[in-house]
Amino acid sequence: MTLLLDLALVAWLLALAVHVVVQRGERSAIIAFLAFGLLLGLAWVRLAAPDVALTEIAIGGGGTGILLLRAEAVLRGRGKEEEPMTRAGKLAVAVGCAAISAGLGLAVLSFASPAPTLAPAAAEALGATGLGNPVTAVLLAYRALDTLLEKIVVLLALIGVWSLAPDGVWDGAPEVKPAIVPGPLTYLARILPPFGIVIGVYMFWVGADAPGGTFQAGTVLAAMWLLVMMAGLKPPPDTSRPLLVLALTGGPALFLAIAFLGSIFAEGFLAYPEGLAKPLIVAIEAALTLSVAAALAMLVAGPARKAPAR
Amino acid sequence: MTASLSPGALFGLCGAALVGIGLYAIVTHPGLLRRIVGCNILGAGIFLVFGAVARRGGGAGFEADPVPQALVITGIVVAFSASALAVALLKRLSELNVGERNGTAAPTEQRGRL
Amino acid sequence: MTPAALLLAAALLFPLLLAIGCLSARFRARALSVLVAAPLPALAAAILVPEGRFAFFPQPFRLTLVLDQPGAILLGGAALLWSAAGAFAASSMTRDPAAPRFAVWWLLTLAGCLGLFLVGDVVNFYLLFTLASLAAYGLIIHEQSAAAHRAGVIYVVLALLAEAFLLIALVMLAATHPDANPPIRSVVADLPASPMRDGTVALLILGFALKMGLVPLHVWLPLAHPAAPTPASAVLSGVVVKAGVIGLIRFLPFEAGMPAWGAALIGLGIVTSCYGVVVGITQRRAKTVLAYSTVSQMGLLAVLLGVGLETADPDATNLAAYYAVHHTLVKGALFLGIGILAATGGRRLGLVLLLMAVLALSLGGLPLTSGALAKLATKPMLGYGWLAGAMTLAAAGSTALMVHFLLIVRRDAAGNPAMSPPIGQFAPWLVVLAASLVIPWSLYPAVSGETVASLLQPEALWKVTWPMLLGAVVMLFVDRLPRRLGLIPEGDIVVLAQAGAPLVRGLSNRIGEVDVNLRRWPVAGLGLIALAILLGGALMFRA
Amino acid sequence: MTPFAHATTPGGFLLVLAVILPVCAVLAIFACGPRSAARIAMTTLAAGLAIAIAIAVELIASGAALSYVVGAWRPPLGIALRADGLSGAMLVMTALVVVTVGLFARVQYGLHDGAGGGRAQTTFWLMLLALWSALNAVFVGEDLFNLYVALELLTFAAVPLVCLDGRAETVKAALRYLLFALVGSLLYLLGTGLIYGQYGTLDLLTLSRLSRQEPALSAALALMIVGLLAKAALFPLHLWLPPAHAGAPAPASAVLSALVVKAPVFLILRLVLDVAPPQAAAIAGQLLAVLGAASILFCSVMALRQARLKLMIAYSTVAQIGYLFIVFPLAAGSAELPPWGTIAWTGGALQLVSHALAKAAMFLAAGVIAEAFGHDRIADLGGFGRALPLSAAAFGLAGLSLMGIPPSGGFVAKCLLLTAAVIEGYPWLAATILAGGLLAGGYVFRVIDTALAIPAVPVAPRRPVPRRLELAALALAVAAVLLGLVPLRPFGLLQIGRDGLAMAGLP
Repeated sequence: MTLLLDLALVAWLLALAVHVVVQRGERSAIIAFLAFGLLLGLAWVRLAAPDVALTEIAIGGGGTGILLLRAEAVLRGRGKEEEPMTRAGKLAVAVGCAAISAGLGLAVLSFASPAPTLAPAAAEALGATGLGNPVTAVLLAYRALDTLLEKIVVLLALIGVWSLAPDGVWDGAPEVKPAIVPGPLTYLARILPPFGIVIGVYMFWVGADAPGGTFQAGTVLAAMWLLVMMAGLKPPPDTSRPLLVLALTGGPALFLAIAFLGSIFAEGFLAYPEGLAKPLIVAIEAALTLSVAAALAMLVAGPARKAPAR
Repeated sequence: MTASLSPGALFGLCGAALVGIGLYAIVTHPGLLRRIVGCNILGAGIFLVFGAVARRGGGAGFEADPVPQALVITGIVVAFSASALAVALLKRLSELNVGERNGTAAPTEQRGRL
Repeated sequence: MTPAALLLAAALLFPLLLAIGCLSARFRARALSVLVAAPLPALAAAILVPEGRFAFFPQPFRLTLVLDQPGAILLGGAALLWSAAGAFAASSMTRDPAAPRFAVWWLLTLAGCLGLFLVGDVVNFYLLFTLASLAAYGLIIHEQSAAAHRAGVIYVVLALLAEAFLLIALVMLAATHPDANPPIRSVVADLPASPMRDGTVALLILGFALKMGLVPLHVWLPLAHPAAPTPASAVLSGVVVKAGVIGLIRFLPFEAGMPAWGAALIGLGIVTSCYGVVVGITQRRAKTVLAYSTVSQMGLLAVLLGVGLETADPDATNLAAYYAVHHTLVKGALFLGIGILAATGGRRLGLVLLLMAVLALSLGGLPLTSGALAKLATKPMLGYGWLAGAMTLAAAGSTALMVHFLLIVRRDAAGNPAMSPPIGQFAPWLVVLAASLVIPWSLYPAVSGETVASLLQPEALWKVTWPMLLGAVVMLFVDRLPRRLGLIPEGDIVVLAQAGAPLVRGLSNRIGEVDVNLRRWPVAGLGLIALAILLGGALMFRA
Repeated sequence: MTPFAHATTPGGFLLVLAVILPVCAVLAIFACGPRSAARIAMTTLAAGLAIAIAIAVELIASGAALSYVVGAWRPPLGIALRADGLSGAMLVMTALVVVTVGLFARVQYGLHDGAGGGRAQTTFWLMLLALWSALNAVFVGEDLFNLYVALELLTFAAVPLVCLDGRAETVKAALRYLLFALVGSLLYLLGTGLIYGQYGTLDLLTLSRLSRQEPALSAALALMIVGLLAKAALFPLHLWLPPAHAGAPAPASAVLSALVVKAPVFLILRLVLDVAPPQAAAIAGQLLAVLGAASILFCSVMALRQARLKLMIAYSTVAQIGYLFIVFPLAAGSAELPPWGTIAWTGGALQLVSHALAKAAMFLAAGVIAEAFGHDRIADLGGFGRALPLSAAAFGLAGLSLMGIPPSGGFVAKCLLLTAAVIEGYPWLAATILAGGLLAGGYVFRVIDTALAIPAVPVAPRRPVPRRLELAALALAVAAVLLGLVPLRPFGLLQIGRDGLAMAGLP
């Protein structure tokens, strides 16, 4: 029975993906992609990965969806298309892609059995961190270097986006509000944020022991902030505004500081002192949640469009 | 048959198919925005392969191996950042092109130094 | 370190140090005046250091210097010409604002050229060969005319080609040797047993023939030598081409012999010596005629070396060096003489023309001059068969070419107002001229193993005289041929090569189109996919 | 034999510093605002150079690889950093280039923006430092996924550099670069997933003992290598490189061309030599060598065809990258001689380093030329050597190394590769190396001939260029040449951290 359900899910996913690719209109393709993202979340639940499911729905589906929809609105009618491909070329690419998929499928089916896993090692080490959620332990303890560098990646993407602003206004504010704000949007922007903030804080708080964590919480907070800005209730900040800069750099900075302290008071860089692991990790997560929220929102908002208010 | 079609293998195969579909979109679609969408489909397929690996590796009281899950979370964030940068570049490009077509450079655009 | 080793090192390093000194602007401004001194340590080494001495400089230089007989002969002659030409340049180029730059190129070329005669290890041979080749480019383009740039470009293309041939040949030579930088002697000794023997020798001959200017790789000489300033022409034609000669002397296995390759070299040499004469006779400009004469003479040298290789006769290298030093001094003096003639008029003109005639005819073998000595010394080696006949004909051809040359310079100088050349140019010329007459006499016994007295016998004199007479008579007839002058353009077959230019351009355009296509997004994407499949297949289906 | 598992060695913390210090500087600049950007960057450059040198000294002194286990979580659960001799050489090379480029940029921005703080300048400093961190992370990474993050960091730092000047064509080039690089990283990531599924570890050292000929590994390696090829812009995947590298400002082009494309090549080298099973690596190596040879010949001709100096240099980069790929069959090694004991291995490493120095010097010299004359059309630069003698000299010296003319690092590299080709019996590779050298000679001499020409109307600089600006390029070019004077020294360094034979069997 579950197998049938899974098969249906897979079929639906593939159909949606094909639809996204062959659909002529940009807008409907992107909406189909949004649906695809939500469905993918379901697939992750089926794969017993609720943390990933939340992240996928929040960032992979939601965040990317908003980003693409906003872009489509701007580009509509003037997006320059490159030359299309010939039929024979498309056929060749299709054959090649099919071959890659087939090879990949073969590889997936040929995985070593019994499956190699780090689950026992992760479980064993979990005690030292005091955390209940093994995924959080991987992200912030065992493989914390990845997470640290990935925060820098997000920050760099933001700097890169900002660098696309025209010269005179680059430390000014982006423009988020559409020309005409639909009434329901304003209404939502007044009602939702309090709930959103509570949900975000909750997600962050349980993240240490249950599914949830910085990214998911950060995305929810970012969504609330974006909603407020889009409805025009609060203007987007200047990119050089100290509070924004503090929010953006605070998380990684705290992470780095604790990492360096680890090399003095614990076993090394990015190691936590015995017994203090959980509080330190929660502190880092708190700061990172804010940073992620600010960074994601600003990434969606785009480069500055208005001269800074001085 | 049922053994090989455990949820792990099934979604792994689905991921493999999505990789092909995404790649096809990236290579053949003339629209730049759709190529970015294609990258996201490709990414989704790759993450599903990771998910399949994680599901297979369940044990020690966990239904799935936490390490690949964490990798996927990191990967999703990186992919989102990449999409954001690509979209920003695309918007800027179209803005500059429109500016050129209208005979005026985009506002306060700096004349390029080499 | 012994004094001999020090002197050998100084011969190589002194000009390099002077070149480095040119980094200082103050020194550079006066660099022209040190040119005369730069080759003096080399000259001293050639005279004072006994043969067979060597010096070895360990890590990190790994430089070996050796002085053997051919090396010493060539080094001495070359150093003398460099010094005299340097003095000539110091006098003739004082007003040239670009003279400091010229001096830098000069010093670098000089260091490379002289070092080549001394160096005994493979890597440093290549290094100095490259230095001499590339730095000479600066001498060729010095006048900055369109012709000079064209000559420079063709020269560089061919020089790089020679470098490439040489590099792969040296790598093939040294590849199996346990030392990363083996001595030349030991790799050459291993060569006959090498599995890559024929390929290596072919590449060596190609590379050095290009430098010497053997047909059909000679095209750079008649373009480059006339384009350069006079003192530079003198050393280019006198010394730089000898880099190829010393290369063949050093790298071909004369001890073991290689009959087939020897025969090939002989054939190449004969063709070259005839070709140089025939094309040279159609030329209008004196410097170009001299350049073609160099081509022809290098052909004769190739014949000598070919005979040595064919008969496994190591002494051939000494004789070849002897012949080469004669050519170095005479050709150098002739080029400098063109500069002297241009500045001479009136009463003195006759004297200068007479001296030029002696020099020119020396190339054809004028009795009692170095040319006659060189021909007599090499005669026994050639035997009495068809080869000797061919060489005799070549001597006749040389004479004809030189008569043509003399007619041109006499005509060119005829209208000169009465004036005399500056002493700073005249004296160096006289020194080279005198050296060309004296040095071969002093070396003759050591090289040929015969006494000087044997040279004065009537039989010996006749041996060299009759080909000259033949040549002169031929020239009398040729001179009357209509439309002879200018029949063949300077650089002859390079014109043919230029006819292939549209083809090359077409190919290049085609590559450009392919690139545009490959850089289209879908094509590159398809390439990516295809590569992934190929690579996956390669990795998967091979146990 | 190296130990099976990683353990932190003395001096291992230096590796963390090499990766993290530039990141700290990025945060500091971000927090302190644009005005202090240049100052913070200069301080970091000095410190980073010291760290790189310290790592090299520690490597040579101890004769063993440096390792650091991050957070004391041992692989496979945790992440380790490790620097062997090759990594050490890369770190020092990167530091040299980055510091020189930084000094160049400081002078150049000083000419235009005065106190600084502009968009382009601030972004440049941030990206330069991030790029440095990413490169160091790639060179010392031991974990495949950590390397993925490092590669992404590298891409995200490199792309904005391409379009710093904000013109439509450079934005287009940046977008194209980003998308293609993104596909490349995703394919790499996919391979990482397959490897984890097969072996349950991402640690390179562990993998080098585990890997066997298996379908999952083959597919993974194929995907990872192709993904990296896309990022390294090997022919025929070079579509993005010429416009991107030619459009960026000179200091940015210098780091992009000299360093950024080397990171994926370095990883391919590690994958093929460390992870791939030897027999499989042989065939794949042949394929890579064919591509490398095609790259050398094709893109050298393209470089000859270019009318603009920077485009010419960019195409030359694609051609020179090709040399690094013909190393694979030549360095295949044998039972007695491991790959890193072959001369081809040393030749390849030397080519990597000397090309980086020479190419950075060329781009900086081109930057000076563009700064002085306002354009970089080769045909209209006749006689520029008179106005900018130091830049012409820098270009010429760097060109010598590219052509493989002695004495230079490029010469020693090409000579070693040529020797390997002769010994191993690859005449077509030997011919390619020679032809590539000739074509390089063609495009370098075209510029030198222009520099030495005396045209009827001499070119005059738009504005005077300070000597310090020219010296940066010259210093790098001289370094590339000096590399050729110590050809036998790097052998030893490159063996550090590699088990087995050190100097044995080397000619």
